[in-house]
Amino acid sequence: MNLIVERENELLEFERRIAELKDHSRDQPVDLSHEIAALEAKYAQLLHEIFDRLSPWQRVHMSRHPKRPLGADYVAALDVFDELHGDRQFRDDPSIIGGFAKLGGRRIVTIAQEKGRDTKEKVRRNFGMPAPEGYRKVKRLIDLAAHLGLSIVTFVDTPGADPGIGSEERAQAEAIASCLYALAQAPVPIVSTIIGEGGSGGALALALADHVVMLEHSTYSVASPEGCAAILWGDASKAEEAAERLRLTSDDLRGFGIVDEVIAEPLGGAQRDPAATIRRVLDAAGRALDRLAAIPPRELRESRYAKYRRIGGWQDASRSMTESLS
Amino acid sequence: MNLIVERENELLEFERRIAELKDHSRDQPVDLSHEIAALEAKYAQLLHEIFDRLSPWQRVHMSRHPKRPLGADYVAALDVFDELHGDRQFRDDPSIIGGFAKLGGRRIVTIAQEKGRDTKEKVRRNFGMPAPEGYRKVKRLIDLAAHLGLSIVTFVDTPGADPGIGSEERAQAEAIASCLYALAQAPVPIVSTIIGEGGSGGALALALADHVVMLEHSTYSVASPEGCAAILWGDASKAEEAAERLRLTSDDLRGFGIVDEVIAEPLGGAQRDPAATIRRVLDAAGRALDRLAAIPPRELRESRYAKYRRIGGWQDASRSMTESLS
Amino acid sequence: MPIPDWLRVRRSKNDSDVAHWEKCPKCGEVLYRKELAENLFVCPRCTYHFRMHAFDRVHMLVDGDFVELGTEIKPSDPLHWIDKRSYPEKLAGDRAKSSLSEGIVTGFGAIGGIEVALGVMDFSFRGGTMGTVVGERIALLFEAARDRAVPSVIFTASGGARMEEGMLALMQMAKTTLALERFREAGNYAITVLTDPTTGGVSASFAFQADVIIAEARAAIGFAGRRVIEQTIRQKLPENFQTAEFLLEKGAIDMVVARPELRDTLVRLLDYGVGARA
Amino acid sequence: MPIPDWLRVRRSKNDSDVAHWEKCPKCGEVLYRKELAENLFVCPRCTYHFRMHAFDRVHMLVDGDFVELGTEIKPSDPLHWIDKRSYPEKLAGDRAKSSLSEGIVTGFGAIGGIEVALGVMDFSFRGGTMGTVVGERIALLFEAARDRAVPSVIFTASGGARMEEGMLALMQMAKTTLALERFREAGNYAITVLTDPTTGGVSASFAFQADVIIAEARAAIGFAGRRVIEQTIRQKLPENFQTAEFLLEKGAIDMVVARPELRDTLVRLLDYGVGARA
Ligand SMILES: [Zn+2]
Ligand SMILES: [Zn+2]
Repeated sequence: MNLIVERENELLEFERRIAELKDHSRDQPVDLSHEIAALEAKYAQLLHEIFDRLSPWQRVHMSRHPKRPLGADYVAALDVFDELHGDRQFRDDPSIIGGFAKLGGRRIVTIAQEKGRDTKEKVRRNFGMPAPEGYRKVKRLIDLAAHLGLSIVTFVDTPGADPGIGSEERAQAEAIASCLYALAQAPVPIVSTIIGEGGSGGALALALADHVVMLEHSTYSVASPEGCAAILWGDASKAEEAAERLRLTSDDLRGFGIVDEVIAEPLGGAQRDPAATIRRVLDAAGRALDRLAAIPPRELRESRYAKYRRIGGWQDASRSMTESLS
Repeated sequence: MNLIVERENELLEFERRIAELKDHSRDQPVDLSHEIAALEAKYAQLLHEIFDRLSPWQRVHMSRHPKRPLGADYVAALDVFDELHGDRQFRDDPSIIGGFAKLGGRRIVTIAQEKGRDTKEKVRRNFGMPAPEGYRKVKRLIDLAAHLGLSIVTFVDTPGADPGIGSEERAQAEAIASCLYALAQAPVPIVSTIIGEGGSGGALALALADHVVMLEHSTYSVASPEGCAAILWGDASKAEEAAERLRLTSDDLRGFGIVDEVIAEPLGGAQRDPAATIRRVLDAAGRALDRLAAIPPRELRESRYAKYRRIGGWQDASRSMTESLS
Repeated sequence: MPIPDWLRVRRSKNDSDVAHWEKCPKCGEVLYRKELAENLFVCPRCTYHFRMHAFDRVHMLVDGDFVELGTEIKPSDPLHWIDKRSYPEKLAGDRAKSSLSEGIVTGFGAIGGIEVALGVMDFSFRGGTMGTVVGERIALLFEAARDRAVPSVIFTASGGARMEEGMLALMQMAKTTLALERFREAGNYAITVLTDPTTGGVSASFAFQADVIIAEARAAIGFAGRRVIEQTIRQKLPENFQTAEFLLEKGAIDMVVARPELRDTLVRLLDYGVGARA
Repeated sequence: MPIPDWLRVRRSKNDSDVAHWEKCPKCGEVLYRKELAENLFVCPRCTYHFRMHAFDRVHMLVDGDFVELGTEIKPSDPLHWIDKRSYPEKLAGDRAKSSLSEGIVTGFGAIGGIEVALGVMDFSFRGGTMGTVVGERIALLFEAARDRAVPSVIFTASGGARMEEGMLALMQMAKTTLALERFREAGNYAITVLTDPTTGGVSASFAFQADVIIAEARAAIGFAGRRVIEQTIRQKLPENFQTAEFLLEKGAIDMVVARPELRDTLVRLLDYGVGARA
């Protein structure tokens, strides 16, 4: 059960009681305004209690919240979208949605991972876990953007790349690597937004970018807390502790210089006001594109290179100091 | 039954009788030298009768002769060969053999179509009909040669691209087109040799080249005579006539400027002296590489473009003349 | 400028010499040709897409004038071909019935205000097969488009290479691909629209190397012809095999578009390339 | 020049502090370590390929001196990681047992007379996982190789990204791919040798974008780990799944090479790149 949904149920209970009292006070002369005010105060307090300071583990659940806006919701909010399908070779992978679009009047190529909302869609979208043909569609769209000189905006939300037999047979590793290589090569601005789960290499394949935007309660991790716990603690129930250790929250990653910009979410999470959240993310992407569009391609690739070149956490004995993490 | 093999059986009959007489004359005092000489004369006469002037239809059979040297035989005759496998994505297609090699001391990338000799090999090699993954291996090797600045030498021998369901599902058309595109792009010398059957687009995918060498009795055709007859005559038995019409012989194609050099075969066909035939083809390829290596990449691509640009057979009303065919 | 050829052609085609009625091969509905034309040759009852005349396509697509290119390139008979009929006879017959000089119409015009190099193949001329004229016209189109830095839009409809021109026809696969490569290398934008049917040497050359590949609804698209495959595997193929919808699922094409939406879709797609060579 | 580190290391490793006997995990044969080393750590009885120490690899490959690079880059503990043990403890432990400063050895040397930038990962150090030190050393190697215009040869052996360094480790996939791209863009030649095991963030970044990819016989290679897949699909996987031989059949790699032929194969492959930047 999703931890956030659990807490939301407590809130729903309050909301129900407040509504009752209000009806009641309408039907009868008794003045319940005090009780109502009191309840509303407690409600507000609880709201802050729950959401003001979310633990990493809670954020993991928030990033997986069943009502959290998904990739398709962001794509739908773009000014225009013309979907392009397929890897030209094997199959069109529904876990990747991509194509031409416009954002703030600017022509772009957009690529999103989509988990699917209801069960039927989840299955069709493979829960947002792309197969090699999905990543090959991504690579093709990156190359198309590069050829037409269009900026690239991606929306990242995946538990990870598909780990099935077929995906291994069709060289999943090569497919992901080919996306990273294409992003390294593309002489156009690249903006990536981490909108939900940033699941390891399967997420990074869409996130090697000039500007990385991350939603406050999204997560971006080298491994799922469950997987990490199973491997390093030999005990999947240690997932919560793993989540603490992995430094997978937006503030951690901003600190490391891995994320360039963090977008605040409404109190309670993106699902409490999807439209506003999506708008804020798109605006941030648009601002980044405005800035990046002014940079000549050569310099753009130079600074992209330098940015990732810097990211580290090693000691350089020759300089007898520890590389700063931001 | 292969028409050439049929005629070869007549010759074998003579060879047998001549051998008999020779044994006989060894055992006994009787002088059979006259009879032997007579037979040998008739044999030589028949040999010329059969092979001096082969009809297009006979050449079609010659190009499919069961003992004709195959792609692998040519590759094996190169100074060195280091096979590289796979399309990096789906499957290694055994109907395509490719890799690094050396020819006359020159480092090259070579790509050959291989039909397979015995039944088991034929099945494994899919009778030399590449699937999309085969053509994607070809494209990958072309790109590799382009990256390392290595010349490309191909050996063409296929009834055509594989027409199976799976091949259509995996976009056979796109795969072949991607080879043509890669060959159009490659800034390195490309030499193609038509060593057996040049089966339509499935052959051309390895034969867009700066210099095209063709063995005397190889064929290179827009469609198989059988297929052409079935479609245009509505009668597959008209294959022989179709073979006449299609102009698929080495001299026809040399005349059209589609083939740049024709290599003579031993009287009776390549299978009568495979080693010498292979040597001649490789020497021709080597000579072509020597010449092409001296041309700067830009000019090389220009002349490749100009060469194919010229090939035609239309009337240009504005110039009120018919484009010459050679 | 003078009345473009195709307008003249359309006039004659609207004359009484053309059948006034057509029967829908799918639902059997009998349709008045004029209304069918106004409906973009889509059956109003079952949405069956009739194959279209190249000039009807041009008419349906371009805003105003269409400046035709390559009309001076005309077929000859390089192989002196004859099967049941001679090649020249076939050409004459197709010219008469299609009022086209060859299997493709190429030229320049604007679509939704964006100038494009437009090529439209016509299946009614030698089954849209690509011979030396089709190849030459396509090469000329890409070269002119490159000089003018405008995107290309080519509608394909083809049974493949034209056998009556033998290997000279096959070589057009190489020629058109070389021209496309040079066109794209200069930073230009190529769009292919696959229409019913597109197979063989056309699908396996320039058509499938475009930046964006769209297909008309229910168009048959592939490399090998359906009959060839059935003979090879000795079994019937599924109904949807090699349809545009099938290819979309298999990831081979970018989108499937019904004819009524085709022009608007093209206008939108072309717009994304406006900055391409800026 | 001074004795290279790795020689010093080898001396100490041949001392009595190292076990003299090893048991073949495949056929059970008990082997004298010295002979095993002379046999390139291949079981003489069943040809099982033992995992090799990075410096043994270097020793087996380079003609003469090996000039190590990036030794000044040492691990820190950016996440202050602790699970059952602290990250610094794990590092100390691995340093002791492997006599390596980190999971990869990088430097320059000649193989068959051809100078190469050589990188060798070692599974005995944190399971060959790629952390910031491994990523930094690989990036430095590609950059130095680019400056000197020599080909790169990287032996991979890795469980993927190093979890104890969190996202900083994952970012090394991006960093190493960017460095490889810049290296290749300058016209250089990259070779990857996949050894047992290579999975996750290493196979899915620089390793699978090399010009030539070879694998050691029977090496396990893939993206997802075998256990993860079995848990996902809830069934046992075939024996050969994710083996080098399996990948060869699936077209993912260029060739599979048995260790005794590995050096000669590399020399031949490297020779084809000699003209690359000429
Ligand atoms: Zn109808
Ligand atoms: Zn053993």
